[in-house]
Amino acid sequence: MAAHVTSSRSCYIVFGALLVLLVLTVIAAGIENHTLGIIVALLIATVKALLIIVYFMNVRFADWVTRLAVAAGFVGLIVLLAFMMSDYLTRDPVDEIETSPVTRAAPEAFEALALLHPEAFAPGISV
Amino acid sequence: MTGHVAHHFDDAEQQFHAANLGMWIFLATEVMFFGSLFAAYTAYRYMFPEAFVAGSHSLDVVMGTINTAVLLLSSLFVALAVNAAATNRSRAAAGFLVGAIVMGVVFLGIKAVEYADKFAHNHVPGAHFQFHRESEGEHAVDGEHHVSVNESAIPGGDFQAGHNSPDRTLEKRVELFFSLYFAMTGLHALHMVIGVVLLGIVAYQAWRGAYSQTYFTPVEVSGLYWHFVDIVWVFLFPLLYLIR
Amino acid sequence: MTTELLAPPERNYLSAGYTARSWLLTVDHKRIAILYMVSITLFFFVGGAAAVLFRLELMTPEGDLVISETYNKLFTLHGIVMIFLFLIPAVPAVLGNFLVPLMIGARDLAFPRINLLSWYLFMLGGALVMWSTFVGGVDTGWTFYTPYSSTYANTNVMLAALGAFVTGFSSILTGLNFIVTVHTMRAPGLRWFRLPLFIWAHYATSLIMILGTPVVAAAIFLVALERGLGIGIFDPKLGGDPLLFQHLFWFYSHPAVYIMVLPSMGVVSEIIACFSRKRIFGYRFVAMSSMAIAVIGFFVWGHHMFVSGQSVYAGLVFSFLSMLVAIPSAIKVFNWTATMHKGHVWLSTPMLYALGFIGLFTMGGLTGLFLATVAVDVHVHDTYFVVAHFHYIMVGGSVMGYLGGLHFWWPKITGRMYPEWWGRFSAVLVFFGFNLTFFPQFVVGYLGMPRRYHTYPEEFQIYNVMSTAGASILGVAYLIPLIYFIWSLKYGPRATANPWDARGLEWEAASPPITQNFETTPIVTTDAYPYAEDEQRTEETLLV
Amino acid sequence: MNDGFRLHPEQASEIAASVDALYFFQVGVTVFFTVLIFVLIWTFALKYGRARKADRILPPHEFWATELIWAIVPFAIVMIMFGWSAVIFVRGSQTPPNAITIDVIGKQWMWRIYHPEGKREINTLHVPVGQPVRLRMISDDVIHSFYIPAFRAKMDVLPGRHTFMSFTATKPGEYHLFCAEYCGTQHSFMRGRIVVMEPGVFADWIRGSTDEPPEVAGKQLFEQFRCNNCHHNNPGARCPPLGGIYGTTVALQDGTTVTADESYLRESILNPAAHIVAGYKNEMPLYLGQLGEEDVLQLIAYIKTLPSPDATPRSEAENSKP
Repeated sequence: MAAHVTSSRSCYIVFGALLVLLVLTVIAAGIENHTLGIIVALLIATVKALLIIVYFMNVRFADWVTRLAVAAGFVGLIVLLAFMMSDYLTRDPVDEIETSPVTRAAPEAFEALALLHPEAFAPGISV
Repeated sequence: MTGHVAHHFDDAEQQFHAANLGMWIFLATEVMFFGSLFAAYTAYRYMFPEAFVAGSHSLDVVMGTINTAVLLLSSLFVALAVNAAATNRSRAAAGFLVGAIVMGVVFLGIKAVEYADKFAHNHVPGAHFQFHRESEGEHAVDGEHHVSVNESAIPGGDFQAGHNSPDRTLEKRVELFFSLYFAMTGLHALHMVIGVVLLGIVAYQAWRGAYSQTYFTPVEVSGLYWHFVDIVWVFLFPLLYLIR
Repeated sequence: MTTELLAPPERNYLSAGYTARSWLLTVDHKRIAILYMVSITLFFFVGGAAAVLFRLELMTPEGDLVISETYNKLFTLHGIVMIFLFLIPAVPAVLGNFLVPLMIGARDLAFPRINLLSWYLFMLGGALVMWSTFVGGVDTGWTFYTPYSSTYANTNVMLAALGAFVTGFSSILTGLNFIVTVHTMRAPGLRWFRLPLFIWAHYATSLIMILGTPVVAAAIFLVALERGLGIGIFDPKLGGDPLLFQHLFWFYSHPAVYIMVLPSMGVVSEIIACFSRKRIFGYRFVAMSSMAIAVIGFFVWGHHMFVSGQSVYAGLVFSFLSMLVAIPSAIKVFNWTATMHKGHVWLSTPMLYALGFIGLFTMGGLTGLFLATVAVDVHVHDTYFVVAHFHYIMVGGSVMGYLGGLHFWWPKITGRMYPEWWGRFSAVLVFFGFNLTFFPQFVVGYLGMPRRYHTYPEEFQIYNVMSTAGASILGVAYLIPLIYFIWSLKYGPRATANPWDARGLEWEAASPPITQNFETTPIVTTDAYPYAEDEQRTEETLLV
Repeated sequence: MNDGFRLHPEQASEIAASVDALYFFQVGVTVFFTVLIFVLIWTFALKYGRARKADRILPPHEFWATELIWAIVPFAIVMIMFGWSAVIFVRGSQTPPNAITIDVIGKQWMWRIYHPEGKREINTLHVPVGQPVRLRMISDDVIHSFYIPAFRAKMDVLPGRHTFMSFTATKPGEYHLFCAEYCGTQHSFMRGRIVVMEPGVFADWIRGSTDEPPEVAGKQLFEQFRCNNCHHNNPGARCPPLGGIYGTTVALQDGTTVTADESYLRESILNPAAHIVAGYKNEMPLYLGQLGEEDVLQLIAYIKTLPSPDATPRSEAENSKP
């Protein structure tokens, strides 16, 4: 049987690259920007994962069926994430919590809500 | 080495292919399993970014970084073990596998230290959960700024000023962050434990010289599993420890 | 080990051992299929008994037979048992397990021991569900919606959820086994587009099993964490979103409907081809429509959440995508119907079930469009309309397919023929009992009767009485095959290797097959379904 | 509401008719295709029965054109359905600018409703005809679903987050209100009614100054708040019977007595703990903030009308004296 495995030398090189990327991602965490920070962190993580998959896991020697199986899980995950977030990203902005009669009338019903949206319950509202 | 070919396979190549493909498909299910937790993470991080930053700041980045390096090193050992087994060096493969196992145990040890720290700081979700704003840091005196629920102080159901203060809200949402933290890292740690056992069995077989150029399927397949667990951590680390 | 090809072999897989050990430790896919068959039959009648009980309760608008708590536990039991312990394993784990290796000319599935493990996991899950019932029952509904399941329900949610979790892994292992087997173990010459449609359907099903099941497993895992350890992922008191659970739950549980119905579609394709004595019309389209259903199935889960508080935009997206499932479904139905055109149609028992499947699936599929139609769904969501719809798919579809397949391959599985007259009688009875049970539910659903209601306003009573009457007919109709199948094991006439003169590698093996399925690995030289009319044009499948 | 065999519930909101129109279009499509398939199957089964002679000149195994038609025709039909429904759905999910907002709280297993004018109801929602209404809904515990079949309207009610539902009633009458999302043991009892009123009648009702005497509204309140669960005249009542109590002298736990006049009754409704009747425990919930003065007046008016029980087995019931 023709055994195709990554050579030791390649393994060491890949490991070195992974360590460099690890240092990079820790440094990049200094970026004080939500969106950019996430993108950079995820990009670096993806590159690391790809290095592991392609070299350590010998996918570069694999046939198309195996490659399809490798991709399947990630494609499935993207579907889950994308369509689930299509809901979260397009929901109406968090409720307007007005000081409606209810708020005055049945405060205990709103305890959980008040914990979540304290801004709506300015001090001074009481029965 | 046809002795390794099970009755229903035609030849060793078919068997190797089946085992390899089977493991990859299993890993696809694992991607979806962990992926569900990542999906939960994505939704909540989108909803409560400030709580995730606050929660993340209380995690120890140094420990996390060391653990990532430890895990990457273990992956290197496993890759070298596969290489050794495939090149007729079964004993060497056993050595590399033991190295990977040791790294795995070190990872779990560091994780345990981190968990203990979380317990000590009441950062474990549940009845005793407490969290202080990061500005107060780890040095905040318990109870000083923490707003506790004082049930007796709410007769008639009206709100106490602090009961629903922004701090209290943040605390609740950080509890959510820590719920995810424990669910994700706990599940990951469970996979590590399984992986250590798996590698242990394979290492024992390797030491007995069971593997060679023509038959190293168990090394390859359990290696795939170990690398996958590593990949999960590669994503967990920045998403949990490095939120700014 | 040499045996006559067509006579019942002396040493077949059934006679390979009679001890309990020879069954419980077997790695033979055929024996594991039998283990599954016995187990799911038990579970089917447990779930059915629960259904009969609450249908009797619903005869009257008041809650007079059982109290609300019991009623809720009954429909939960019915749902969990029928879905996780019957419908999902029914066709794949019984017929699929038995036939996939036979149909592709393999000696076994790729991982025989994992196959046995999956049965043990299934039984463990089933035992947990039964345990949860015996210690008091669960009342969350099979959907386990949070925060009711995680915080408020004070029943045995953990046990039942664990049961569902474990059976999920059993299902994953079955799917994994099928995919690897189909990829690596096809007989020489058996190219992808020569595979029977049964295999295509199981391949598509396996895809859903391996990519969908882990998600619901994770969702249930998180509910268990929340319930057991106070790790509140979905807890609204922490700001958690109960809809997140629904997203994860339906990501699996909508495609799960296709896990239940796709294998039955595979069965129907085999039966229609055999009893029309024609190749399935549009073979490649039917094969690809199975794959399309499996893939599109992952994009439509949000139609279970149109009124849940999901965003309007997401509602529209999911509505649009849900509509697309209609297309592969329509292609299948039209192609099956067209297959009968200019065939030699024989209305045998399996064929009656298959035709019943087409009719009921057509209705179930078309009423599914009402639910994909967001404006109408707002009204009928969580009403009996939905109950009727999914029973048309799951009972009218899956169970009809399962029973049809069981009759079709019964001679292959047991080496005995079932009584044909009783078979046809029960097939017709099932069809009428089914329609009487579930058709009135469409009407009462549109009138606004919510599902999972223990008591209901008086004006809905007439429909519920009809439904209960139908359910009792259906119950009897399901008992008849149980009786004559058992009877046939001893008294049924012996079956030849190919009693239907059908095509396909499984009919080349003996009835019942020998343990390693084939004396020699078959070599395939023709496309699937080379029936009579085609014989002039194509060579017959050869046994070399 | 109960007028025999019908195919759809009453159409009592602006979108009801359009939903029904789409529904009947779909019913038509369903009937057409189901009949088509049944007819084809039986035609083929009979015409090409295996023993029958028939023209069986071989058709092709597949035929691209037919497959294409089988894909395109269903696609076109479902796209009509989608477009049609999207229009109705988007229209239904928009709130008209002149809508009044009514708060709804779902709770195992009741609906509490709060009108902006301060009026409160339980399990009943009064709305004026022709007036766009927006419900702002939240749950106290688990997920519920506010469902009015006659309006073709339904929306889940979530804990921790508001959901909204808008409708315009078009036809006066009483309609079902259901909880459609399974919410626990008594899910099927979480029902109520929607009362659609002419605007004038509604205005009177909401002001509470209806022509009807206050005890009528009081009776309704008494039942809504389930007062008679405890305050009944049967033996073993958890709370003092109220029949004929007005004007009598009541013995209290602390040994004093008090005359049951309006102010005593009012105080005992709003803050029951203030005076505990001898022989009873303080079990009644606080209604301060739950009931307005108007409600209290109506309740007292109703209590005044309650007949005195013929015989009171309870020794501590001093009020048996005339």
